[in-house]
Amino acid sequence: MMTQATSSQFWLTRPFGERATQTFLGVLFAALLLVTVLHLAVPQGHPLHVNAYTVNLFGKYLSYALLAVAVDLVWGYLGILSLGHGAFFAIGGYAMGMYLMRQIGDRGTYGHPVLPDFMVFLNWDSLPWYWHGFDMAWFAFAMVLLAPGLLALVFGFLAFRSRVTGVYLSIITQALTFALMLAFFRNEMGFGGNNGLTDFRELLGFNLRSDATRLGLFIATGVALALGYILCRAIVTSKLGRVCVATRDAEARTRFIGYRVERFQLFVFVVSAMLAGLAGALYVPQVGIINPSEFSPLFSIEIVLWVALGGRATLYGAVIGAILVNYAKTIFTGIMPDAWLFALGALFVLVTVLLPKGVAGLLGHLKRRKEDDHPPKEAAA
Amino acid sequence: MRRFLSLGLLCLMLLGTAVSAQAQSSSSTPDDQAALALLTALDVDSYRDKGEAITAILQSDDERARDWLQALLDGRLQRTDDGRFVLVLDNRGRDWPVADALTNEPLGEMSRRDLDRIGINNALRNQLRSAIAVVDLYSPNVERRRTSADRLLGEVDGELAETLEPVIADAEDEYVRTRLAQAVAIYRAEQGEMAGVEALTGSLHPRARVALGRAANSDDPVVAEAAATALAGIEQQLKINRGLETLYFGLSLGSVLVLAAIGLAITFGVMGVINMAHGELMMLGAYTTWMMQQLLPGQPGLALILSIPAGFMVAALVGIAIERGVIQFLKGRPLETLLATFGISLILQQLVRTVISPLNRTVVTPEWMSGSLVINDALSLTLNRMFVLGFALVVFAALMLIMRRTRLGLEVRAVTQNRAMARSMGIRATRVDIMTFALGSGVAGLAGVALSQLTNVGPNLGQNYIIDSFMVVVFGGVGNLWGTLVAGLSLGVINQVLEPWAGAVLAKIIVLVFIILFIQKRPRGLFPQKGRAAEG
Amino acid sequence: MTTLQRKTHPRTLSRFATALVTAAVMGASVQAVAQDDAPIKVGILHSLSGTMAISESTLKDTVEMLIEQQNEAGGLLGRQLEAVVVDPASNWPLFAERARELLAQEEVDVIFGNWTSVSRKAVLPVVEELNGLLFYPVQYEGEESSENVFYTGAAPNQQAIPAVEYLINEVGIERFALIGTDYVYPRTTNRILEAFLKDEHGVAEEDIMVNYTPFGHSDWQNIVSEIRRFGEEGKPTAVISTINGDANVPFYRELANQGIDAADIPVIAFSVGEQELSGIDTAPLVGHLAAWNYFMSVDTDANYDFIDAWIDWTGDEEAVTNDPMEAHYIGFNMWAEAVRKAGTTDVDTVKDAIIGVTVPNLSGGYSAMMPNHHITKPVLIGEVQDNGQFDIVWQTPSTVAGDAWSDYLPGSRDLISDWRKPMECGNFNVVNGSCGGSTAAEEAEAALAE
Amino acid sequence: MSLLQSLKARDRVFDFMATEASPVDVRHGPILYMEDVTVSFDGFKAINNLNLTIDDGELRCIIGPNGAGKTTMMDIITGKTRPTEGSVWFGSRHNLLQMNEPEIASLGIGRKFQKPTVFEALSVFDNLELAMAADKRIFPTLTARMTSEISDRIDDVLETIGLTALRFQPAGILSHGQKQWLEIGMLLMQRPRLLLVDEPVAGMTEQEMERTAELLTGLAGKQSVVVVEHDMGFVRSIARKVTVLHQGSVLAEGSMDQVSNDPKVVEVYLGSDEEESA
Repeated sequence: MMTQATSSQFWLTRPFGERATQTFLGVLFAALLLVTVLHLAVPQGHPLHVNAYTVNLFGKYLSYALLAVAVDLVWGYLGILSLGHGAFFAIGGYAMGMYLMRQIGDRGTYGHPVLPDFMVFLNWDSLPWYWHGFDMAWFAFAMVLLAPGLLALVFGFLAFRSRVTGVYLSIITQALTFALMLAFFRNEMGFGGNNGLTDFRELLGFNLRSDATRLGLFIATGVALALGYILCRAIVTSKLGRVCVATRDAEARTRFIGYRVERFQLFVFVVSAMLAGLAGALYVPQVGIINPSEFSPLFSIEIVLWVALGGRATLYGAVIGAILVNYAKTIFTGIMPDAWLFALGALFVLVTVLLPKGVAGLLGHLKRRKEDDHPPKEAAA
Repeated sequence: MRRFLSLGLLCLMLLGTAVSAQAQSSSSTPDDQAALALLTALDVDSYRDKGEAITAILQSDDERARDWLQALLDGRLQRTDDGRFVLVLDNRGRDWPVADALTNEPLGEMSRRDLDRIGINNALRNQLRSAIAVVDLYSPNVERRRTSADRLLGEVDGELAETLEPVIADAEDEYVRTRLAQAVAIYRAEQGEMAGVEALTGSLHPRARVALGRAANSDDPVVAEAAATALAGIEQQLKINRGLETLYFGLSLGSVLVLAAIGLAITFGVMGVINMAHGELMMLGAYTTWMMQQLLPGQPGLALILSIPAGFMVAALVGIAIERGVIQFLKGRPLETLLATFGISLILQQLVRTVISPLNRTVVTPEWMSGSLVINDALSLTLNRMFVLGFALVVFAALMLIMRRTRLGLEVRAVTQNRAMARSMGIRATRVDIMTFALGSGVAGLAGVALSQLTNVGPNLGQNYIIDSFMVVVFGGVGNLWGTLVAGLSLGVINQVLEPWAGAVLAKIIVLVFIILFIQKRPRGLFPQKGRAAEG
Repeated sequence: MTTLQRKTHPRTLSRFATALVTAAVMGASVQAVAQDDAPIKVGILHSLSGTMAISESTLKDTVEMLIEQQNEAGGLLGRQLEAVVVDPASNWPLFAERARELLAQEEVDVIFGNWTSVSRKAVLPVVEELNGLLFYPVQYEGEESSENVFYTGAAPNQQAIPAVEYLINEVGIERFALIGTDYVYPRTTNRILEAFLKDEHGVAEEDIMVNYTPFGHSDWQNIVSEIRRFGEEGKPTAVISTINGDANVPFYRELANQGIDAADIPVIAFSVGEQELSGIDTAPLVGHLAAWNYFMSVDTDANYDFIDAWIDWTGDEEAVTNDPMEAHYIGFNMWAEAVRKAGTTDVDTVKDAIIGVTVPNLSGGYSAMMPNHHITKPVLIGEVQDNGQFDIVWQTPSTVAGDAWSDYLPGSRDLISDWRKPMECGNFNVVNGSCGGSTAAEEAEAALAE
Repeated sequence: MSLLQSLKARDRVFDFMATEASPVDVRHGPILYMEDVTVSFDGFKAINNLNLTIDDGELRCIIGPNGAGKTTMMDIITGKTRPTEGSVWFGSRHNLLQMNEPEIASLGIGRKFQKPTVFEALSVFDNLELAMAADKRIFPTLTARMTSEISDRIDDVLETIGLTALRFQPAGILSHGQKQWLEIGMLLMQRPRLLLVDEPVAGMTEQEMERTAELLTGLAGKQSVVVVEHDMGFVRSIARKVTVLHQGSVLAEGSMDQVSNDPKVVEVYLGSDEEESA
């Protein structure tokens, strides 16, 4: 992945110069186009017609893919195995969910102009302070990025400053998301407790219960994925990206040549958290509910599996992995529910033991393309 | 309810002696017609009438009375369609073995469709208990007399007080005497009599407190005064007891954490292997206990004791399988190990779900482990948790011994400090790895055996403990068994101290956040390993 | 997208390739437009994996059993019934997704499903958007009435309120500890009960204790000892438990070990049924109570037939039946009856036809579908026996009609629900006479104004 | 052998090493000043009130048996380890004990590790680019562009360390000796005022050693160099002043001949030789 020498282009436009990125964007947009055409142009009942349900499904996969890219950025290039990225995803989702709740207005079951239903029947008389402002789209969307970013900033600052790395970091990220899950389950928190936020109606005035909106969200997610991908590519191909790799492989050495390692870690960690938040925000309106189970450690660690399966430190691998696993999940839980957990568990074992470089690694082998980068021989951070 | 009781008692007292007399010389068989009538009187809808009927049975001098009342209490006294009354001997399955209530001769099996139970509610249950207690007051069996005496605390009223005086006088058993005296004193205190108040001073029994509370509002200022001071003293006592109780709760929760974490402290702390399947190894231990109880029906205690070695072995073997099958291929790649073992945990869970059942399994608590050790009327320590606490300490001590005193422990420490060097000194590192991992896993199994006495034995058992146990190990300082012990116990206590005012959820969150922050401050935990070895 | 997926699809999954094409690409289109002889499709939306599988998988079996019985009896409208089973895997967003799959893709005529409130809330918008029929079999917190959902489980006034009435009138309880898991059902139920106890029975503030714990809470020492002290104040005390699933075993264990006995402080539970008990050593529980609309120990032939059928279906002598199963039994028969009445499975027609339909329940009476899409049921109080069964100690003289909107919550006091024409409204406000919204709106506006 | 030629034509080759104006104040006295430094791990004193001063532009060799505290001393200077007591000054202005690794590094102290550590996943070229003295804050790094003079500089160093052919190979595939050179190259890119070189010639061929010697001596004068080395031959070939460490403190100091005749040193070394052979 590492370019031979940093080209003299502007850092953000750099990725467009790479073949890998070009192919990725090509495939992605082709897929978006294909689905859109099959959905709109092909008449109902024709065997090739893609119905709204499927479009919605793919939209969900794409938001997962974006989440996977975010995780790959920190794990693949920074060597930080975060078992808490589900938290950032969920927080982004909640920010969006709060906006959507406010959009319901007085159409809730109790017809209350301000308070969401769950607050009414738990007898809250006024909106908690942190719910204010979420009726404004710009504010809510800002929060989608800022809230996870802020959490990552505080948590990361403490963690990296005191040089908590490797397994320790993984464990406390897990504890972080676990604690947040417990917290959001509490009804006092004012986020709807276990029921979370549901019954969404409109997003920016578009009716969430119409197929057109679903298609729109699907495309929007695709575009977001593309942008996120480009941003990550731009980062990892920049000199900063190489500092990250340097940190991953020899943290102390990187310090001795004068880099404030903890700051670089923090920067990338925050960017990744924001991307995760964005993914969550796109996920929520498509599935129509956000609740604390998104914080569950199981989910966070599953994300890591997507990345591992797709191929660490190759962003497109993360995308492939996310789509593969979730697709398999849809099939399995549909056809043989009991087998699913076996399959998932087996995947964890097989991928880590037999396929450390993931699918992307395989593809690389098959193509026998000699690349300049060698994914870390010891993936241990 | 009181009313029924005293009514019955009054008469009963008169012939109480008679009953016991008969008990000695069980001669004349009373008229079965009368007995049948007594029972038929029970078979009515109104619980009030049932109450009367029970009183009637009490008043009858029938020696089968107690059996009937007991059966009624247990819901085993039932009526057949053809109007006979039977005692159900075992009420499981579709057909139940029964015996005739009057003659006690077995009548074989009957379909539950043909049986109508004589229902009781909690009010009647209370009445029955008191009634039986009164009968037992004259039982030759001391235990029965004592329980009946306990039962009578707060149940006493005017007539009963009178009738009890002589009983107290010639009760040969010390405990019975004091208890009955208290019972009467409670009544007197409630009546606002000085004698009662004085007798109750310093007694921690809740009924006594209530009685004193009433006395404190009595019109007689002297009595009120005395009662108030007595209460104040008692409250003081209660505070202390409450503090002790909380401490005990904390330690027992802590002991669970220690048990869950100590295995990790070995595999993670000493070997540096992240075993996310640790919780599932605990689960296996718990299921082993269940298995054993299935194999030895009717002997839960024996089964439990046997499942200690069994649980250890099962978990250890699975642990070895995991080490050989997966972990050895991931040496020096802790994060991959973490992921792989997590996969294993998923597989184990689902395995249990499909092979055994997704439902929780029933693990019986043996007699000698259920109930609690009564320190005083205000403080009693639950036995099962006390056993777990003791067990945790024993396991810990054993591990310390193994690590400090045995060849294995020495080799383990050697290998962990410098693998190559240890090898060159002829230590078979792979063997040591296997042994260590087996040991850690086995301990997880033991934890499972203990947990089966406290919580659900189900497929999710492991998940509920894995994060906590990692927290304990990290908090205590990796590679340090003492650290794990201290961390576990202190976290347990902190949690229990917080819980009353923060609530269970918040307490847990606070503890988690506290640990997270603590790790930021001291990345190496409470008892860090120092030196260059730790730098790497 | 699909082509790309098929290319990268692992070999092991290839046998599902066809399934995939159907599932992913063709969607509804491949399903032939239902002819008269085509089977009637019954969707079953219960978790078969994950944490909820414990409770929900038996409900799936129940519906399958009912369908088979119906088919043996000649089906409906001369057409056979076909079960379409999907697994939402205890994952709430997945519930919505699966519901969409059932309605948009499989085009089922009716859905029986859901257990937790959150899963129902997740499914609700989908069912309403695609105009499906959902029968929800579990007791719940109420405060909801959807045009497309039929609530065959108990509303709070069909379980909680009568239970408390029983405690007060029959047992003479004066102090109440409301202990629950921290989610919507206990929160709402306890709020209703608090209001009810204070307003209707003048119970004082200090005689009510409320406590919430997280899911799967396992360390009950503190809370139980709190309860013990709460009960030592001289007044008869009871615990009203809305503790959910797994947390119950350690709770009852701790009760027993701390020597709290049903006769001293009875616990009445709203979420502990025969199935939950099958995982507990019931000896120490004897005498504790539960309030349901059905118990396996109900002494009627209809019930014994149902139990025998169930035992034969599962092939497990120990198999137990419970309240949600009866709810499905009632719901299924109501739906079948309505279809017969309407002569079609068309959703809108069935929706209208089913209101007023009356079918026998298993406790010897009849249940009717009310205009608010809730049903009438008797309320039973049972005492736990040492054989894991309940002994019915009390029951309401007549059936109780489910109440969508509680009379004891300020927000919903003024709301009623009636899906008959002309009202056709789930939350009609009797005060301002408009559909949708309560006076809580104005109250809040006032609150904000301050 | 392009290097040897280049070494002959000094004026051209080594101009890229000309040190930039640095904040370090050496007007009065030494560039590095360690006083009464002590470090103890769990009671064991790895460094035992060590006193050491390095003059500006000096080339100093430090020898001593295993466990003498050589590496620990470097850890202290570079901020990896904090001494239990004592003071360490860089020039007369900077108290190193109050700085962390990156600050110390950017102040102009470069270090080459005993076990060569290069960034194996990165190409040789990238390794050098990262090491290069530049603005190492986040955003400058993110937006950094490759300019001709930068690549020229890197090319020069590549030539000096003889890795031009392998410039785009990942450092992971280099031989041990090559890694040693790459690391030296990274030091050169850093343009430090003070180089700490830990066993530079371990695993090197005679020729390579020779080149290293040339390079280090060539550096001395412009930059101060501290070399820790076991290989006595090599030390002799470059040493002007030698310090012998033993059990964490200075045993002897002086010219190679002085120290090698010092009885204490001999005694220590004979002892330690046996240990090493064991």
